[in-house]
Amino acid sequence: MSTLPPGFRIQRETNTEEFFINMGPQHPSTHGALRLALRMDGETIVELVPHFGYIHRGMEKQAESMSYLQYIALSDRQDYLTAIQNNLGVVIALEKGMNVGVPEKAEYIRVMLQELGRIASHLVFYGCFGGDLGGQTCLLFGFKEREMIHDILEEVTGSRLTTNFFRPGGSRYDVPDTFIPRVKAFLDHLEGAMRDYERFLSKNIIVLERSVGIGILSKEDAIAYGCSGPVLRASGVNFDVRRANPYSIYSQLDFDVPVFQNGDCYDRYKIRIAEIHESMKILRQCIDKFPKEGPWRSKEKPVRLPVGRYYSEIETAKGLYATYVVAATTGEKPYRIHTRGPSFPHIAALNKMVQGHKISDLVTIMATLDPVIPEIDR
Amino acid sequence: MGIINYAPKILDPIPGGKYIVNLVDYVVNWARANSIWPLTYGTSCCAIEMMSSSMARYDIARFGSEVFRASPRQADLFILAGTITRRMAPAIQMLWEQIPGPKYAIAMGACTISGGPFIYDNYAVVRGAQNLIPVDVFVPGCPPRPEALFHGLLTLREKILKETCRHPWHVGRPKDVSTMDRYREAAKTWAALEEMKDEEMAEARAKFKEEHPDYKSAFKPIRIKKEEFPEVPREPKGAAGLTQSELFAKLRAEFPKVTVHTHSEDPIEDVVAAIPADCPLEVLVEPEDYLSMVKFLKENPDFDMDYLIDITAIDYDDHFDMVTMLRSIGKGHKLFLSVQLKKDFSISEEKRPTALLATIDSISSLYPGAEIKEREVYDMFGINFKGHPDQRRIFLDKDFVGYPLRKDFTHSEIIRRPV
Amino acid sequence: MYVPSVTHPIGDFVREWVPKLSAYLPEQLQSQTLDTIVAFLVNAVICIVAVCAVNIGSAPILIYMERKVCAHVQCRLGPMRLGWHGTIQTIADVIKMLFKEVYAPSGADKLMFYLAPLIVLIAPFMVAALIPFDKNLVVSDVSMGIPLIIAVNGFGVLGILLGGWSSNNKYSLLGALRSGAQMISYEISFAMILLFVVMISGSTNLMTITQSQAGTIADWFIFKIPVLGFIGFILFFISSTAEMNRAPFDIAEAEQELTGGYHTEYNGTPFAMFYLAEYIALVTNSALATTCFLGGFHAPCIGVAAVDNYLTMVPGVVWFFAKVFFMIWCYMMVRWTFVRPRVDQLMDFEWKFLLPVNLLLLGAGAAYIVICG
Amino acid sequence: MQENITLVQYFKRYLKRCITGPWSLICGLSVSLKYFLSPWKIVTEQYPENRKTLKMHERYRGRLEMVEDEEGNNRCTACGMCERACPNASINVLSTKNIAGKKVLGRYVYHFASCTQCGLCVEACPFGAIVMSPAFEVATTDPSSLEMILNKKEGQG
Repeated sequence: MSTLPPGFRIQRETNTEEFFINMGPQHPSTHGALRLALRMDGETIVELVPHFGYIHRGMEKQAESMSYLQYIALSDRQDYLTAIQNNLGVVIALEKGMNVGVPEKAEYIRVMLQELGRIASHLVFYGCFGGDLGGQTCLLFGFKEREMIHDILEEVTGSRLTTNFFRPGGSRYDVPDTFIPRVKAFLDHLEGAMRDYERFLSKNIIVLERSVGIGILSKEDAIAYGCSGPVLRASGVNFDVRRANPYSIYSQLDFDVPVFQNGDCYDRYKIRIAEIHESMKILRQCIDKFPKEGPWRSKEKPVRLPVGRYYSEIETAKGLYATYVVAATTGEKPYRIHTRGPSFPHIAALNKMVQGHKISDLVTIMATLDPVIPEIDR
Repeated sequence: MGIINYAPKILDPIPGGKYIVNLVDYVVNWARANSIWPLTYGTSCCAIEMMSSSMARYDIARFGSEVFRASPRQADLFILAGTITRRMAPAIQMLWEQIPGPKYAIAMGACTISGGPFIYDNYAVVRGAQNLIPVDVFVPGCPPRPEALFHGLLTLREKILKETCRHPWHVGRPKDVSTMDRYREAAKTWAALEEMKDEEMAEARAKFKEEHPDYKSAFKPIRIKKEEFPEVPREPKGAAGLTQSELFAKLRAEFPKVTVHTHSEDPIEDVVAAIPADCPLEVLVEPEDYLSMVKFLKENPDFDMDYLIDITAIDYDDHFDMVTMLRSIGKGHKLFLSVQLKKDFSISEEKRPTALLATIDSISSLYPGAEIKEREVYDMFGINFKGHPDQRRIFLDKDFVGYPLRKDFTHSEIIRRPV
Repeated sequence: MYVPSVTHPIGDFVREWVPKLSAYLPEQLQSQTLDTIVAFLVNAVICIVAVCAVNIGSAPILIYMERKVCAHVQCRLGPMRLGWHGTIQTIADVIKMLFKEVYAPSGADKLMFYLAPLIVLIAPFMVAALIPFDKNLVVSDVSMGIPLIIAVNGFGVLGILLGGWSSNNKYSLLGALRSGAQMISYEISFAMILLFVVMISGSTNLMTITQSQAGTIADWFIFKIPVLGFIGFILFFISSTAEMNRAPFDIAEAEQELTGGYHTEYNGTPFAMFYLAEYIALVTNSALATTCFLGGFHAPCIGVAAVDNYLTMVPGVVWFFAKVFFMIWCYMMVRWTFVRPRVDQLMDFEWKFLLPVNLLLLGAGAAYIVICG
Repeated sequence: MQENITLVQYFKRYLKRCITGPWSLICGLSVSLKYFLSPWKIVTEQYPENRKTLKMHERYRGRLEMVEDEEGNNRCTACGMCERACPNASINVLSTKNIAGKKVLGRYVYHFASCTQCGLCVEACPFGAIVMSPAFEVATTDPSSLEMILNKKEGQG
């Protein structure tokens, strides 16, 4: 078998005729411009090779000629489902460099927007999971509630997706007075909606059949491949940056980190539903504790970083999002900025998960990994 | 060229025939304008707004366009949602060719109109979809709201209604705007105008100066008052596991050559102790020690570095600085290994941009997740990984020339940022 | 010479009027045989037109209905801008598709490629000819109705297989093969459950089946045999959904997996034909369910004379279509609620669940007839 | 996935699924039926019809515009802060000299085609001369119309 296309490694003797299928770069279930080369034996997948780079935009090269502030705007375009979380990841690294602190109110604004972003992303997951399994209605259900979050985000930040909101030392604006009542109303609405949605999908026998025991990622593999976020926690590893290395005010908030043990598609689904509930819990606490008075940002300073290397990591909806800033000269421009997106290792582990499964299972597994391709390719 | 395009030729000479042609025109255009089926295509942020527009809140179905077809052969409209990269460009052209006519294209968002945020200093992005396929409607925004997309759809509808079978739809041609630098062009035209104006005005200005020798402008721009905020001290948060000093001491016991990067004269222990608690310790490692040290860190129960966060590199004049970020899931501490790889300057100057300039051991046998990260570093910097099972380019085409994240990288398509 | 006659009021009318009109012809042309043949041909044309009109006419309505039903399940409005609440949206779609460019992919087997959608359309048309819409409104009242339906219904898969194979596309081929496997499996349950109906009605003629459900609502086969009838109805619902390749059993299309399955490479009019065939099959299968389980064109009488008198005043064809549309609505609700099983699970479901239950049902039905009937 | 289970276990699971399966399907159907039968839950906003009532949020970033008084005078001093703040050079502040020889704004060119609506220019402007307007109906068939000149008059000075 020396004629295998690049990337395929498994050597095996077969009696049947294997064939190759090319999924993507334009395919409804690859969640963007990802190409998956599949080696098939009938409908069973023998091996999978992901081909990245169809949306590689050279962000890191471009960042070298941008100022730090401009890079915050650019980071919106990485994980666009929760751009607000990317902003925070970059801003925390900059704060470490500038050595500025954040007042309490700003921290609450940050955490609340983070959790809203997480819910929005998980709702998209709910939709895509149902949609990829063939239930178009789930897709619309998920997006219906997400629109309400984007309404709130738009009122606060001025944009639905590309928020460009946080700044070193706080945020760009104060939140409007309507923010807290709106979030409260949204949470009350979401509670009822989630009950319906779980009833709709969680116990459904077809969903169970299609996801229980499918795409199992063992604990060891999950750690070895560097998976993070819900994918890692569904495999039984209790790791959440909000708990392990708490940033912002997460150490003062009371929330659980849901951990599931099986590491199959159904657990990855359940864990995200559980995380929506946890996020709602955090939001309710924040609403209670939200300081009405007080500064909403620290003293404005020009964003100039001294020479050094600054690293920040946060837990986005997808997992561990790390930013590594290298400043070689004191100034407004970075020498190099590197981003570690959570989806990249997940796709690397995909081959491990799909072997021996059907092509339909690949769609399920892809959906539960919930990758965002532009964040992988950057 | 459909059958109706012959209709005017046959029917127009017949008395009353042109009314039939008009009627056919009206019906067909009405149908085409009101039943626009888009292709399921999207690469990045705009795709999500395109999806939002088909969801309950905005509901593109009201226009009859909710029938998103996954196969280009059944679609009428190509909504170019999201950045177009050079690697994706052939796929887009192929998709466009597969759509049967009459077909239309909407360029959604800044990226597909002009390259958007990725115009300058970028080697990977096509500056505008017009370079690849003919675009009918442009919807600026980053990303445009669903309403803006609907406005684009209505604009397209008006455009379709203007077609007749006398002047039928035809495949347009792409327009090369890839090298268009709007900023410099505008500045250039203005400079020429300004020169002319200077000549014209020279006299008037001199006269004015004579008449008003101590002229002071009445215009006083008012600065916006910004709210004053107190300075807030930063408290390091998020430290866990072993402290930096402990990590360093333990590592030094095993590998005495380990240091940290510093310019100060203080003893190295003090430098380590001065690092804020939330900043990870970054140690300098000799390339020979690298593999054995990673192995030690992974297997030693004190360190227990079972999780690879990332591998990346930084390009300096004479060396690469490869950073391996490790953490312990159980304990919570992090340790960054920085390996300085001297560039191989024995390679001739011309060959250097395309040559692999440094070599290091691959750690993919220890961390399977390192495989793709090392491929990324290989792709971006041209660092060779010894023992890597599958060292191929990952983000760029296999025949891409050069390594983009090197500081001396040049590419014919790059336009330097003007400001 | 055997000239079949078509028995329905229009047929009688034509048979009555053709001789009268032929009297105006020159005498040497007049003959009784010619009259019969002409009457038959006129009748046949009327029948073909009627079947086509019902089928093709109902397809846009159904597509519109589907778009509205799914929109309302998903908390949105659906087509709104063309006509009142978007009523003529599908007409625009059809006209647009007719005037689209048509081409076959370069590697395709052109003849088969264009033949396939025609074959897919034939099956539901033929079934529609057998359905009794009212007491005397049936195009061909054949005595072997049920076996014919079973035979013809399986014909559609041929078109899908051909279409998928001739497209020269791996996704199409996978879709077609999945469809083939699925149809052949579910054909068995489908036939079994019709056999159950034949068993309780004692006839394979669809008119006789309908007439044996005359009376009150309790005489419909869904209620006539307690529990068993209802189980039979549900089983028929499941297997006919699979027969039609509709979601949740649309693994042959599976947009998220195969980008469109067997019709990935089709465009313009051929694609419109696949699209229409899907909806026409929906009508015929709903009509079959109505005929076999919901009492066909009989009014839902409840045994109270005062109410029943009003109910029976409504023509049977209205009742028939009311029931058909209820069935279609049920199919649509199911489609927009459930997710799609995997291909092997679908087979498992048929062979490990549906078929055994069907056999048990047949046995139980036989026992019921022996004991109670 | 091959599992090793006994026949009894297999049948137990089979029978359990026969009961829980249909019930879960009925649960799902009840939700979709509920939404189908409650038209007041429809959230659709009908865009072209609701143009009159559709209002963007105050902070919404649509398109860059210049603040002008009634006479059409702007506040721009052609300092170029916005130009430098823009991540992708979508703004040309083209200055000229007025009759007194002072540098004033000549033409404020805004390349809407490449603007990403990040709002950094508005943030950078010390005089509040530019704002993000809530305009969103901006689709066009002519790309050259996306290059806009924002000021009607030359700058004051």
